[in-house]
Amino acid sequence: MAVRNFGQAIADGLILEMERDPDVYIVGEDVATFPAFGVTRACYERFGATRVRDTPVSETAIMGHAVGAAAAGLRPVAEIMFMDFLGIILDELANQAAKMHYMFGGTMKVPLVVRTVSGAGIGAAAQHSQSLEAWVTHTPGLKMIAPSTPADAKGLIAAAVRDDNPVVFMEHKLLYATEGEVPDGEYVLPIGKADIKRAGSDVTIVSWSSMVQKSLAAADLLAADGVAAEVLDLRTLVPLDKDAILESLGRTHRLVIVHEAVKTSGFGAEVAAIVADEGFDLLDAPIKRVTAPDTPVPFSPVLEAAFVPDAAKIRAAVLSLG
Amino acid sequence: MAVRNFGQAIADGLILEMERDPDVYIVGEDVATFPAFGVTRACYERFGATRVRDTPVSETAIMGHAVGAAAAGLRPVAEIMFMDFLGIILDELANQAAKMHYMFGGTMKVPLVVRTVSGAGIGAAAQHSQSLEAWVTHTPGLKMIAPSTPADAKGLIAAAVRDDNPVVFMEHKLLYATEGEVPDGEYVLPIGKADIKRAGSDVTIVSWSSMVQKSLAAADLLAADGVAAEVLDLRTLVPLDKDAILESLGRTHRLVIVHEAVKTSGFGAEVAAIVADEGFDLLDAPIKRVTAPDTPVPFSPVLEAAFVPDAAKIRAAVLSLG
Amino acid sequence: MAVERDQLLDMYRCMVKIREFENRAHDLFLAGGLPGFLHLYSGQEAVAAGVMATLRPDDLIASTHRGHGHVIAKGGDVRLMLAEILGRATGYCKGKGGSMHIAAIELGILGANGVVGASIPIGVGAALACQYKDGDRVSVTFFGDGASNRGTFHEALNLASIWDLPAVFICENNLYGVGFCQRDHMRPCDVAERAAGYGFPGIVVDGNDAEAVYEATATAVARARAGGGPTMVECKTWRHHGHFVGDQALYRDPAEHAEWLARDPLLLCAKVLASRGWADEGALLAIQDEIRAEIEEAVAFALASPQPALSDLLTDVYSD
Amino acid sequence: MAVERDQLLDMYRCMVKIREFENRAHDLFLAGGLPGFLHLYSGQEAVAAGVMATLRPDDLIASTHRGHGHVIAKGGDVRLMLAEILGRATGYCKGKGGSMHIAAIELGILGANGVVGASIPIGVGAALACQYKDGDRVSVTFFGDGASNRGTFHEALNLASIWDLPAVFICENNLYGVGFCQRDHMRPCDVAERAAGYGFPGIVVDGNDAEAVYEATATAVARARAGGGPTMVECKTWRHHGHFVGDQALYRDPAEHAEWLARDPLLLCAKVLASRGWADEGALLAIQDEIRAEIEEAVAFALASPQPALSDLLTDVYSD
Ligand SMILES: Cc1ncc(C[n+]2csc(CCOP(=O)(O)OP(=O)(O)O)c2C)c(N)n1
Ligand SMILES: Cc1ncc(C[n+]2csc(CCOP(=O)(O)OP(=O)(O)O)c2C)c(N)n1
Ligand SMILES: [Mg+2]
Ligand SMILES: [Mg+2]
Repeated sequence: MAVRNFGQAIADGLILEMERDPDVYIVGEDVATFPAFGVTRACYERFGATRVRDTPVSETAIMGHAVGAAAAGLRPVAEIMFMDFLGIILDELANQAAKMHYMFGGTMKVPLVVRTVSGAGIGAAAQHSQSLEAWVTHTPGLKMIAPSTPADAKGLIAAAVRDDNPVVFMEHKLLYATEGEVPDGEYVLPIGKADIKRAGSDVTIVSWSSMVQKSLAAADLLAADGVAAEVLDLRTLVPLDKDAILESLGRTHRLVIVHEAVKTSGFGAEVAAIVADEGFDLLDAPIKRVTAPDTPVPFSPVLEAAFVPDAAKIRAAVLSLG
Repeated sequence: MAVRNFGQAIADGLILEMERDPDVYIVGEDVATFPAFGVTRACYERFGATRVRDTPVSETAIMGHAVGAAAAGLRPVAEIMFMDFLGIILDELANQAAKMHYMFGGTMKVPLVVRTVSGAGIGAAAQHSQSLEAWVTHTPGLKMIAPSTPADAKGLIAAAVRDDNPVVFMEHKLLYATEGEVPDGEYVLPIGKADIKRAGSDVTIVSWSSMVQKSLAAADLLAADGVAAEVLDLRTLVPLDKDAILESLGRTHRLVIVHEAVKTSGFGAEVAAIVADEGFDLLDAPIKRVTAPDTPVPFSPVLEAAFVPDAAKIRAAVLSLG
Repeated sequence: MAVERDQLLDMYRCMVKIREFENRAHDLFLAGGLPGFLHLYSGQEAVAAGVMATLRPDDLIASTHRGHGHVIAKGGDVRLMLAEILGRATGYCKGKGGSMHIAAIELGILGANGVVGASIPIGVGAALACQYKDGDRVSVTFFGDGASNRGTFHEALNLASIWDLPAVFICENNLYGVGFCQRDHMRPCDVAERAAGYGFPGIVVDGNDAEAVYEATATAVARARAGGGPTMVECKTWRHHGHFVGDQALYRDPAEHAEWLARDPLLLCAKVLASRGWADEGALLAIQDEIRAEIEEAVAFALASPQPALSDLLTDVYSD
Repeated sequence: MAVERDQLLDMYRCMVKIREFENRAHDLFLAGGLPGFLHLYSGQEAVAAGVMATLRPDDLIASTHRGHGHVIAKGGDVRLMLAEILGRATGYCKGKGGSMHIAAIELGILGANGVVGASIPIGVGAALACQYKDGDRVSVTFFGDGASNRGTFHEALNLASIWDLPAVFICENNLYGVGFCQRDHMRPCDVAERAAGYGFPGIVVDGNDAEAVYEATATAVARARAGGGPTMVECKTWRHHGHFVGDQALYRDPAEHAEWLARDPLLLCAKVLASRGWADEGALLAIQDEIRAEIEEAVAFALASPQPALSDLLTDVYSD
């Protein structure tokens, strides 16, 4: 075990996979010479320009060529610099990559990873700060991963690269500098397994990505209130570890869902809807969602801070359950 | 009142709006000379090529130029031939049109309508049959309309054209041929008001677009089972008529949500999540969703028929509530 | 790269096969047997036949909504194709794809495509795979005049250019995108003029002349195999039918239509074969008979094939 | 269209204003006062000044992430701009937009834009509005060399062409898109070569020479006003700083950087003014002093401005 930050852990995982499989290559804007958040710099230094490929400002071609390359036997790891640009690539991702296996009757595989940077917090404003995982989760054929710790990031990026399906891998920009113990060498986590980041018996807080950290902070506050909160980190949204949610709820009977995406049609709605059906009898209280409001991300730091859910809001939601 | 089909009713509404306001124009692929579902033919015959404008196969430019035209004082009604192509225009729609009013501090208006054709049922397969309203509802700044009858279509297309915001107007391809009484002359419905299409006291069935017809058929079956189902047609998803849902539920205490979109992260999840929070105490049973499965739309007519929710499935879901 | 007797005869045979296939599909559609949209390739056969004659089995192609001709010319089995467009379990995609989504990776066919212009970056990605995996395979991308106005065209051609990919771009300019005439939907006279914007050659050929298509494409393919980068070959052609079955194509000038029908690629090819003494009328009729029998057999196979099982609805969403 | 004394002096004044504004913004950022990304326009001033000098107040512009220069040259109030990039309630967008999203519809500014290439179809739509509403207004769209590889560029330029829109496309080719050199991210030497693919003229000018920019743009604007359709003007230029504040631009050749610094557009313009006897050193210094004072006043205004109220978070999502 070594202490690595989130970005390093992803780079470590990518390098191991690139060593293992020569068909894995990295592609995107400035991934080689000037990577926006630095992640792929080490990959470029190690593997050079054939396997870490800079592209023009052409997101559609980044995604579209990756589909063709994957269908023809390579394993692209494409970087879309900001998740906000998903709208530029969604046809290639959702109409091509996601559907080819099904449309072609299971005869073709499209093993590719889209790494992309989400989230508010640095004053990057409305077009560089979004969390758009729900567009992805509404697309059968895609997998959706959103880790919250360096160790999970390393283990899940490896799993994403090995997966034979198109996988979207969301990296919150505020997580890059966070540090943690990360297993050395090859480390692969299963896709589709949630993780209890803190055990508790009074309420289940379900979240993912950077909101896990906020939920843990809220759990600290709640402990002082005498409430034992369980923090369940979904890690993968598709496939979803429904059993883990229902199981936790079977112990706590109260559910709060936390995400940074805007509220309406966020993935929290799906979690709530599943529980309101399959876990209805387990519930002792309404299901609460703590999310960003239904607005674009504001530039002003004051407004941006109010936009992003924080520990105080999560605590208040839990306490509102009585 | 005259009997009009769904497509004619939309054309009627558009023609009235174009007469009222010379800044309204229609734009899209083949809208003038060979409209895919015929809707804009009458508009072209009436107003000619300046106001009904054919474009190349360039969805990004259709949407993107509409944003600029709207910001500069026109009122475009853009047609995106199939809703499946939303992924091509989502950056222009969600990052530009939807956000400009907010990002620019309320100083700019972007009054435009995107008309687009949704739904399975004609063997058009995975890339020409989707219902993608949930991508839209997850984007603050957009309104989302999905009518189910000719009269609602006429009244809501007029409202959409008059609205000062970007509005997505979804037309299910199987609805075009359906007929109904439509008020003559100017007819404008408020955006954001649901409509009880059939009253009932035992269960609330919430749906929109073509699934309203299936829900009504299910209500007929259920009547024979001795169950009085209320069918609530949302008509507008954003803004959502939450009060109408909660009010109906206050009478029925049971909720089934029906949509043709795939289940995971469909708009039904949002309705369920709202009710599981704000209507929790009204519920006597789990919330059921009747939706397409989480698969691409299959081509085979046999499989396609199994993909789309039908009255039998809706009935079964209602009866499962006990 | 001159064409030899056997090559031209093979191209002719291929064109007949496409034509007969499309005629039969047309019949089936009109008889109500086919669901969905059917975009017939009839009239453009010389493009598929001429291009594919330059390729090896291990080369890759990316196709369009008007893809039957490409699939047949690349070696597609007409039985599995007909079964697919009839939605049967025995089809290339188990009936899940249909006419717009036939693929056969084992033949190097990366799929027809319902999204206009979507084939182009896919073909470019396949070209990267060819380059990356060494060897000298090439990737050929088909698209229409209409598709050349999509952003995908621009981004993908630029990428292919700066990466020197072994990519050949075949623009089938049938002069219309649905009802929109090419001289109105873009200002340049030829789509091939756009290649200059990416810094590689663009050439224009008579797309109804299989030999001309072959020769231009062979040069482009040789260049790509040798590491010389992409080429665009624009084939001027004409679809005999409407945009899809059901469209009367009233937006086209009947006189222009008649002129193009007189230049039917099968007729032109037959004339060349005869004038060179490479095949007499009897030989050509024999080919036609033979192919008709093959297609009839395929129709019978497809019609006798089972529908997919309901459980197939939920399979093949993910690969594991 | 030769430039007269007052015009060139106005352009010079405009360039100084942009430069001083950017210098001050740079300071504020380094001092930790500015949130977000800051893309400085310094070095490209001759483009904004030269282009905008050809426009009327009622003409429209669509701008980019590197938009401060455009906004200032189109008449933007530096007080409201600085307040905006400081996120204050008094800013052009009430602090909700920031540096990448300054807009001022009353000045014909349709907005800076955080999405590279997104300005292009927006500018084309604005051009349609100009044509549709009669009159002879034009719409000018700014974009970088990098943006010319986006699909939006292709689709929008084609649309502008076939509709004969009064659109002028200004490509600010500063030779880099972030760290990717233009000669590597596309094969043609000039972005302007791509205009031929849409059937309208593309011309290349020295983007550091305000007079040259003015003259080329004036011709393009006159053509557009007269109904002659679009033109692309490519301005070769150089950004003095990194891609954004914080980027050291180590990917650029220091010698090339030095050459371009020696061709600073403000210096070049000052030389011309002096050589023609249009302004002596004292006059130019006076301009600089005057503008520095204006910028300082604007900084003071912005810094003294209140933060948005928390309730502003939820307003302006919809217009009613
Ligand atoms: C992105 C997209 N836009 C629109 C359509 C509807 N459509 C199907 S074919 C077609 C015209 C294509 O023209 P072209 O590329 O010339 O091919 P052709 O049909 O002439 O073979 C259109 C607009 C589509 N399938 N995909
Ligand atoms: C669609 C999109 N892709 C990527 C980015 C990240 N990005 C911001 S500026 C830039 C480079 C743009 O280059 P160019 O158009 O030449 O403008 P310049 O920065 O040189 O002024 C990139 C890639 C973005 N903002 N938008
Ligand atoms: Mg065509
Ligand atoms: Mg640049």
